[in-house]
Amino acid sequence: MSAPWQSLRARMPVAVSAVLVLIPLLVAIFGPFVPLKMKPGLPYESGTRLGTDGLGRDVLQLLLVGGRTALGMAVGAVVLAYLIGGTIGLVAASTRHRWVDEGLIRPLDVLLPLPSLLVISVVAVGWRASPLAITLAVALVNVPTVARLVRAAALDAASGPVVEALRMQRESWVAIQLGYVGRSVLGPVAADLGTRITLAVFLVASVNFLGLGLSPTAPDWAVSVSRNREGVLLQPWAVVAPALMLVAFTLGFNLLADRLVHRSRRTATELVDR
Amino acid sequence: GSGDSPAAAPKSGGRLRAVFAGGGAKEVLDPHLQSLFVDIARHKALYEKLVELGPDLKPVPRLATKWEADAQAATWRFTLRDVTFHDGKALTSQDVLYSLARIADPNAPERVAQSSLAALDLRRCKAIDRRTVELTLAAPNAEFPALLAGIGTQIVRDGFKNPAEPNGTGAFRYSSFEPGRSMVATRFDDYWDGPARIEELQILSADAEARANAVQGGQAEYANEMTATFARTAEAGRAVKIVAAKGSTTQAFVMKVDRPPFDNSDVRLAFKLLADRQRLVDVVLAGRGAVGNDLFGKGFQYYPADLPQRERDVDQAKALLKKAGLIGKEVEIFTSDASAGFVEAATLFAEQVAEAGVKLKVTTGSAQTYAKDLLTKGVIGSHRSGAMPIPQYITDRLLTKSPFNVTHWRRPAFDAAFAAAQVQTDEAAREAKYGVLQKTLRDEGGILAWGHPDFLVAISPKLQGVQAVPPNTLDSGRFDKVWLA
Amino acid sequence: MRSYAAQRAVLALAQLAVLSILVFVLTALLPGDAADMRFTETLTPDQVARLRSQLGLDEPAIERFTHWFGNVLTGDLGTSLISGGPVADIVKASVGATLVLTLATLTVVVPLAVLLGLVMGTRENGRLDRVITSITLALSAIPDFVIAVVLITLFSLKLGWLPATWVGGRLLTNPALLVLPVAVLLGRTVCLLSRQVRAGTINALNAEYVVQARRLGVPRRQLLLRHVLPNAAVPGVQELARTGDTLLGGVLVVEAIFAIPGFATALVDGVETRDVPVVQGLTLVLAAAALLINLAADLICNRLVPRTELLR
Amino acid sequence: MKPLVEVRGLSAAAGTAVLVDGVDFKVWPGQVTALVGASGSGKTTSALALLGERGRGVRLSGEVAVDGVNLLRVEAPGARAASGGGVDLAAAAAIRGRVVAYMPQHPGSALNPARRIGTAIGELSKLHNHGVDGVVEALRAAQLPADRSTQRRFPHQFSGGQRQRIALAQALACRPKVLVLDEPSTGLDSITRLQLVSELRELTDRGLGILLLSHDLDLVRALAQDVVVLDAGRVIDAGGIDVLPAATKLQARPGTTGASTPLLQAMNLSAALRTRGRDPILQEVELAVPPGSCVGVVGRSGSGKTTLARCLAGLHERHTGRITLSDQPLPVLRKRSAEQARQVQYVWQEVRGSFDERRRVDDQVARTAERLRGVGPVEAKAEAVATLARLGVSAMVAARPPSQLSGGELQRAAIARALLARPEVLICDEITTALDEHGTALVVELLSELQGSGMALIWVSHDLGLVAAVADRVLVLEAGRVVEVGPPATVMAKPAHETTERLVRAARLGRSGVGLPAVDPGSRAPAVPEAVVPEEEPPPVLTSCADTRSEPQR
Ligand SMILES: Nc1ncnc2c1ncn2[C@@H]1O[C@H](COP(=O)(O)OP(=O)(O)OP(=O)(O)O)[C@@H](O)[C@H]1O
Ligand SMILES: Nc1ncnc2c1ncn2[C@@H]1O[C@H](COP(=O)(O)OP(=O)(O)OP(=O)(O)O)[C@@H](O)[C@H]1O
Ligand SMILES: [Mg+2]
Ligand SMILES: [Mg+2]
Ligand code: NI
Repeated sequence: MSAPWQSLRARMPVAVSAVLVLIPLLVAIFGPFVPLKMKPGLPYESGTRLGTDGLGRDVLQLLLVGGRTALGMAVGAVVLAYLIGGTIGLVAASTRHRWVDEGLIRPLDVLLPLPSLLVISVVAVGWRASPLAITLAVALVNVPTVARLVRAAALDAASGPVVEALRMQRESWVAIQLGYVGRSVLGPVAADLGTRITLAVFLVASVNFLGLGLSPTAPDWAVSVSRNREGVLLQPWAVVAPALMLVAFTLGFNLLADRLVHRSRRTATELVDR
Repeated sequence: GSGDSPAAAPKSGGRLRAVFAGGGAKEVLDPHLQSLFVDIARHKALYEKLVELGPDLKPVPRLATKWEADAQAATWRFTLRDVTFHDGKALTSQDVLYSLARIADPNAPERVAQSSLAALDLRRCKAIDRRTVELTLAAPNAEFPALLAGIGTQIVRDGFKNPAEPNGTGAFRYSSFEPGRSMVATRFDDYWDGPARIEELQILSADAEARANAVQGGQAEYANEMTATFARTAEAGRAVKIVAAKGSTTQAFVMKVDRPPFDNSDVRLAFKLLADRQRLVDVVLAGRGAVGNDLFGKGFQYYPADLPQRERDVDQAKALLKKAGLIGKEVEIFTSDASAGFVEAATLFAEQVAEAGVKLKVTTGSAQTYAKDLLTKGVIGSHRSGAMPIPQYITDRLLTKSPFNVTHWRRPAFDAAFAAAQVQTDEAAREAKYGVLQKTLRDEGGILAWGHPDFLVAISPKLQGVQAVPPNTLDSGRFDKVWLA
Repeated sequence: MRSYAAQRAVLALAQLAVLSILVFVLTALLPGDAADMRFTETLTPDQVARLRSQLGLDEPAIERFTHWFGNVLTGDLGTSLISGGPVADIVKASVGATLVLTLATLTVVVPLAVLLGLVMGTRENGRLDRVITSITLALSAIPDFVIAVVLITLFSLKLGWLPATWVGGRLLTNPALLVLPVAVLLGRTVCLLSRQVRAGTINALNAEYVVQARRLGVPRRQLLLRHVLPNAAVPGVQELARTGDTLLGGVLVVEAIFAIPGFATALVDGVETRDVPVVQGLTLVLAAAALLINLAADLICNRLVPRTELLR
Repeated sequence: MKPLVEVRGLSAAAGTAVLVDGVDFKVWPGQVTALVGASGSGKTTSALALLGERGRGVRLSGEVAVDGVNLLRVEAPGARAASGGGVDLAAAAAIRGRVVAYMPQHPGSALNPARRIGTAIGELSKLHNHGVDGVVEALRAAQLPADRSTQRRFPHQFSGGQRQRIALAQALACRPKVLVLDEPSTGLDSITRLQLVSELRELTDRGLGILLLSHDLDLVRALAQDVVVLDAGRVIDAGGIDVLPAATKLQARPGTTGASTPLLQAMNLSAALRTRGRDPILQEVELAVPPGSCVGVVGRSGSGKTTLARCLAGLHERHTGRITLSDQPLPVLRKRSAEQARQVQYVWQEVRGSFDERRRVDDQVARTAERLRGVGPVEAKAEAVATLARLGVSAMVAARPPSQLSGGELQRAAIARALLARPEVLICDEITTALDEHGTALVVELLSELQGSGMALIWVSHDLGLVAAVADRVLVLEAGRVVEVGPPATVMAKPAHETTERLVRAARLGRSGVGLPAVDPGSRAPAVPEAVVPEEEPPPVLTSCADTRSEPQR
């Protein structure tokens, strides 16, 4: 086999996963700017393009508009969870004061057995149809786990001689945290991120599915899937198209995270006899 | 509707599983507490009322064989049917008086019929003999029999205390109950209207999707309250049949007539003119319903069918809005997903209003507190109403003292005219007076009733004898006349 | 060891106490109360107001909480504001179905995940690994409700092999009821778990002690079962403990679709109807279960690999 | 007698690079064959070939006959590469454990943490001996107690030295004919090393053939009958122990008793693992370091040497007592001023762990000058490169990330990193363990030069010879307490404390005339009459790290 072909084959999985992630992502970001107006029709018509949904709206147009909330809420929640939980974890791991560590981690331990379902349903019931509230709730339920994960990973790094050496060189706290500890945490974080984003996407989708989340007319992908599933036999695209978007995103993201984690770890499987 | 195969002779026996929308822990066995369709169906199987409502919401005799009022419609005499309770005791006047007293018990505020039967002066009610009872009203009311047909007015045995041991006169005997899941009842062989054909009745709770799956998968023979989309899908296959009661409930937008901009009747009219009712029906109700004419109860007794159908007129609406200075302004519409189609209708209506240059912003509130919130919050909101007699609707929602006056329609003249109609014992004269009142409402009121969705029930093709009637009427959710082929 | 268990127990009790305050505050934040929930077309504002005072909902929140808390300490979970029945009964009635569902899922998931994880781990980046990874990932990337709709359409409505809902069914007489719900719950859990087992396997395979065992001539099967698996299981067990919560989210969807009268449904119903004692009771039980599971996971991990640190 | 292992023309190649080139050696029953050579000369690669094992992408060729079976496939030149990298997998699988047992360089991590040692050893024993349980025998042979309670313990419940012996027991439980030991003495103190030697002697007496890979020439002298010297993958010499270079003699310094004012002083220093003094590991240590002097710290493994060093460096915070620098109290590192941080620098024992895997080594070294002395990045880099060059690490090597440096290079980079602070006090913790003779010489040379200009040194090492040669005073630690202090010559010649005496005696391993003690190492009675040392002359003590002729390949 020729070398270019081999390298192409080696890059295939990365390329495929990247494409899988990018399509929904680009649609989510730029979709709303695509000028595409169609006169509303009747429910579940299977005319041109992707037909209409249960409200007679153009499925293609909904698809373009619906990514923002679907991905935005999940990704936003995970980013937020990492911003809050990650900082707590880093601080708890790097502090030299036991009480700071305890003071940060113990309250989260209390939150840990709090069923995320309860938090989400309370928020969803109390602040119905507010994307912000749902994002915050999903972020909130993820904070304790993220904080513990980051803390454990950072503790490994922060208690090691490298940090001692950096302190011996009098590097600033921020430089140590960002330059070394943070980077050491990236490996476990990348591994975690894949599943966490998937779970967040589904948590948001489930909330919407159960009618606890966004307004039923929102063009959100998950809402579309859940709202139109009744009419899936009448006009499958209204369900299939947004579902494909969600699946492509989570699948691609996981595959990508997988590759990243794989890269960052040296393997020694060659020792295993096949 | 169904039951249209008279050739097939009714068969006896078998088990019928009927699925209704569930209410979880809210479901009750006490017949005086009901508020959900599933409770109503269960109680209907076990208990009966003095009076029931016919398909046009007109009172029909049930446990009372007949009734007559005095000239003022203040004192009513009901003759009871000769029936027995499940425990073998015969129905007496005392049972009726006990039941009414139980409903009115001030220590049990959750007894639902309490407010509708508030006019009853219990101290002056009495048993004339074993089978005649005289009921006296503090406020005379010619529609009193219809009130006795309302929700939560079942007749229980004298001394009935424990709702967990039901004892009624209904076609089925209680055997077990799990709130949120099921009630099982068996045929009552001594039922006065002829014993039921089915042997065992299970009334189950499940949400829409599970109901659809159950009836399609052959795990239930009857599924209540189905969606239009389901009906459309199901009709394509052969697994289930759809029984549709035409236009039995009402979907509306309600405008508060005492709050700007809807304190201006021009604006109210303009909004009524802006609604593309056909499109709302086509999209929100998936075509399964009739367009509304800004009045409650299309097809019910006293409905003024002669009033012209309001048509969309954007130009006239624009002119009215311009006069009111509302063009280019934003109005907030308060809705919630408390009921299917609310948000959808509001969203669609917002698009229609936008054509006249007014922005209607859709705000979604909490589903559980929506009914209460709508009374006080916002200027225009989503509203639906189940089937009930038109006078009762007016009493509940359109009088100064009405507990559910969502449009804030408070006009002494209207109240007085309605009161006058209520004491009118002559039905034709009453109908005429109601007609005038309803015309006023249609032209000036705050109710923009855009559609009357069909009430859809899915049944297994084996199930025969199911009537296409609105909910809250005698034949809806009634299982003693159906049979499994 | 004993002091460790005692420490954990005290911590758990404190957690439960704080948690119930938290739950109370959370539910108190919600608009409306249980009496408001009765406000439909049937009860008038006047009736609702009388109901409220009868339920004691017009008392100050602190008073209601201390009253409730005092009762819990004596083992009484109180009565439901909606049905009037004892909360303990509601908990009991709803726990069963969910427990059966979860246990059934786990009995399938755990062996399957271990098997898949081992297969993937031993063939890291081989074709089989990639195939299984892609399939499990793809499965886990499909939302529960989509899988449910597909399975029901296919196996119940089209083929008629399996019951589509629990409506009217009894688990005791019809165990087939479990098949579809478990199948729906399976996907994501298997994916999450098998990936942990895979990672654990890869780590263990690369560990010096496994390399050394192989050098000393331990055959492959024995190597995997006795040397790799216990170590590889550790992240799996920890993930399993964490999965509980995720699983519950899936259970809710499954309960809704299959009309299973379970725990998750009762919880969400409780929140929707502001039935605070029921929500409190359910959460308490759930949190206690979560704490127990975590403790068990820690102990199991410690048993599998003794040097795993107990606290932290 | 037939050799157990016969290696002929063994070559290993990774791509175009040749790692091992035509190596021949034999292992005889009851004898020890030693492979010696600089780091990276191909010792491990050659030894692993006895198991049919090879690194990723490495191809083996030649002949490796183990017990008469050739493990390598003979391939026609130009034939398509087979999957086994030249190894006959079936043949290799058949000899692993049963014929050849390998003990890797860090045996501690070769024990499965999840398994009781009895079970683990039992498994191997049954596997290779048709179900016979030889656990007790194997444990005894490795000089471990063999009772049930010991067998039921997990690896983490043993000390490092015991773990090493458990690994040995595992290998022995297979009852192999050949035992391969890769660097068995790294990091052992002299007493433990001596115990190891006697254990191995006993095994060869029972007919076992041993292949010993080591840079520890004293160990090789003490054990081996055949020596094969490798350099850059080639055999450059072979024969008896006489092919080894003559032992270098380092002279112990008479030391100073100078009463000059101490620069760094520790008074009544105690340290503990947990808060409030629980689990003490260091007790009431007194230490004074005058400017320009060197204090050596020695002691058995686990005696608290590193802990003492870390207390002084301000890294071990759970300590009590007073530490002063120029009569000013010296707080823990966190609270030190920039100037104080600069003045006291520390070189880690675990060098590899103290470098950030993701940054270039020279950058990391240069940061010291930037942060502590405010030097600009460019000059700092130049300074770093110059210092590294003085220590024998080329700029090209230093430009790589730490994982691509050999242990010795990294150790020198760590020294450079500390020196760039121009410290007043440098604390060195085992800084020559990975260095060969040449490298050690470079380090010693630079440090003594700096000492001349006033820098004080604290030198922690298990290498008594080296410490004696560089230190002005020697401190002997035992179980966290100072048991002896004095000038090196006195401490080496007339050890006052029993521990010192045993350390000194054991360090003379492999010197001609020094026999092996036929003793239970735990017994307190000194059992080696030859160890009596002339009173007058300070005894020449060998460094345990002395090696070969070429630089490491990197
Ligand atoms: N998989 C590999 N690919 C390429 N080069 C390798 C590989 N494994 C080892 N080498 C190189 O082969 C040479 C010999 O390595 P080996 O481990 O045998 O040395 P050694 O003599 O045991 O050294 P040490 O004393 O440091 O243990 C080194 O230069 C090393 O960098
Ligand atoms: N984190 C720790 N946990 C448990 N024990 C520890 C820890 N750190 C040090 N010790 C113990 O403290 C004692 C002193 O350790 P220290 O590292 O100072 O020894 P050392 O003299 O430097 O030994 P070596 O020559 O092996 O480096 C040892 O017994 C060691 O087991
Ligand atoms: Mg080596
Ligand atoms: Mg040390
Ligand atoms: Ni050495």
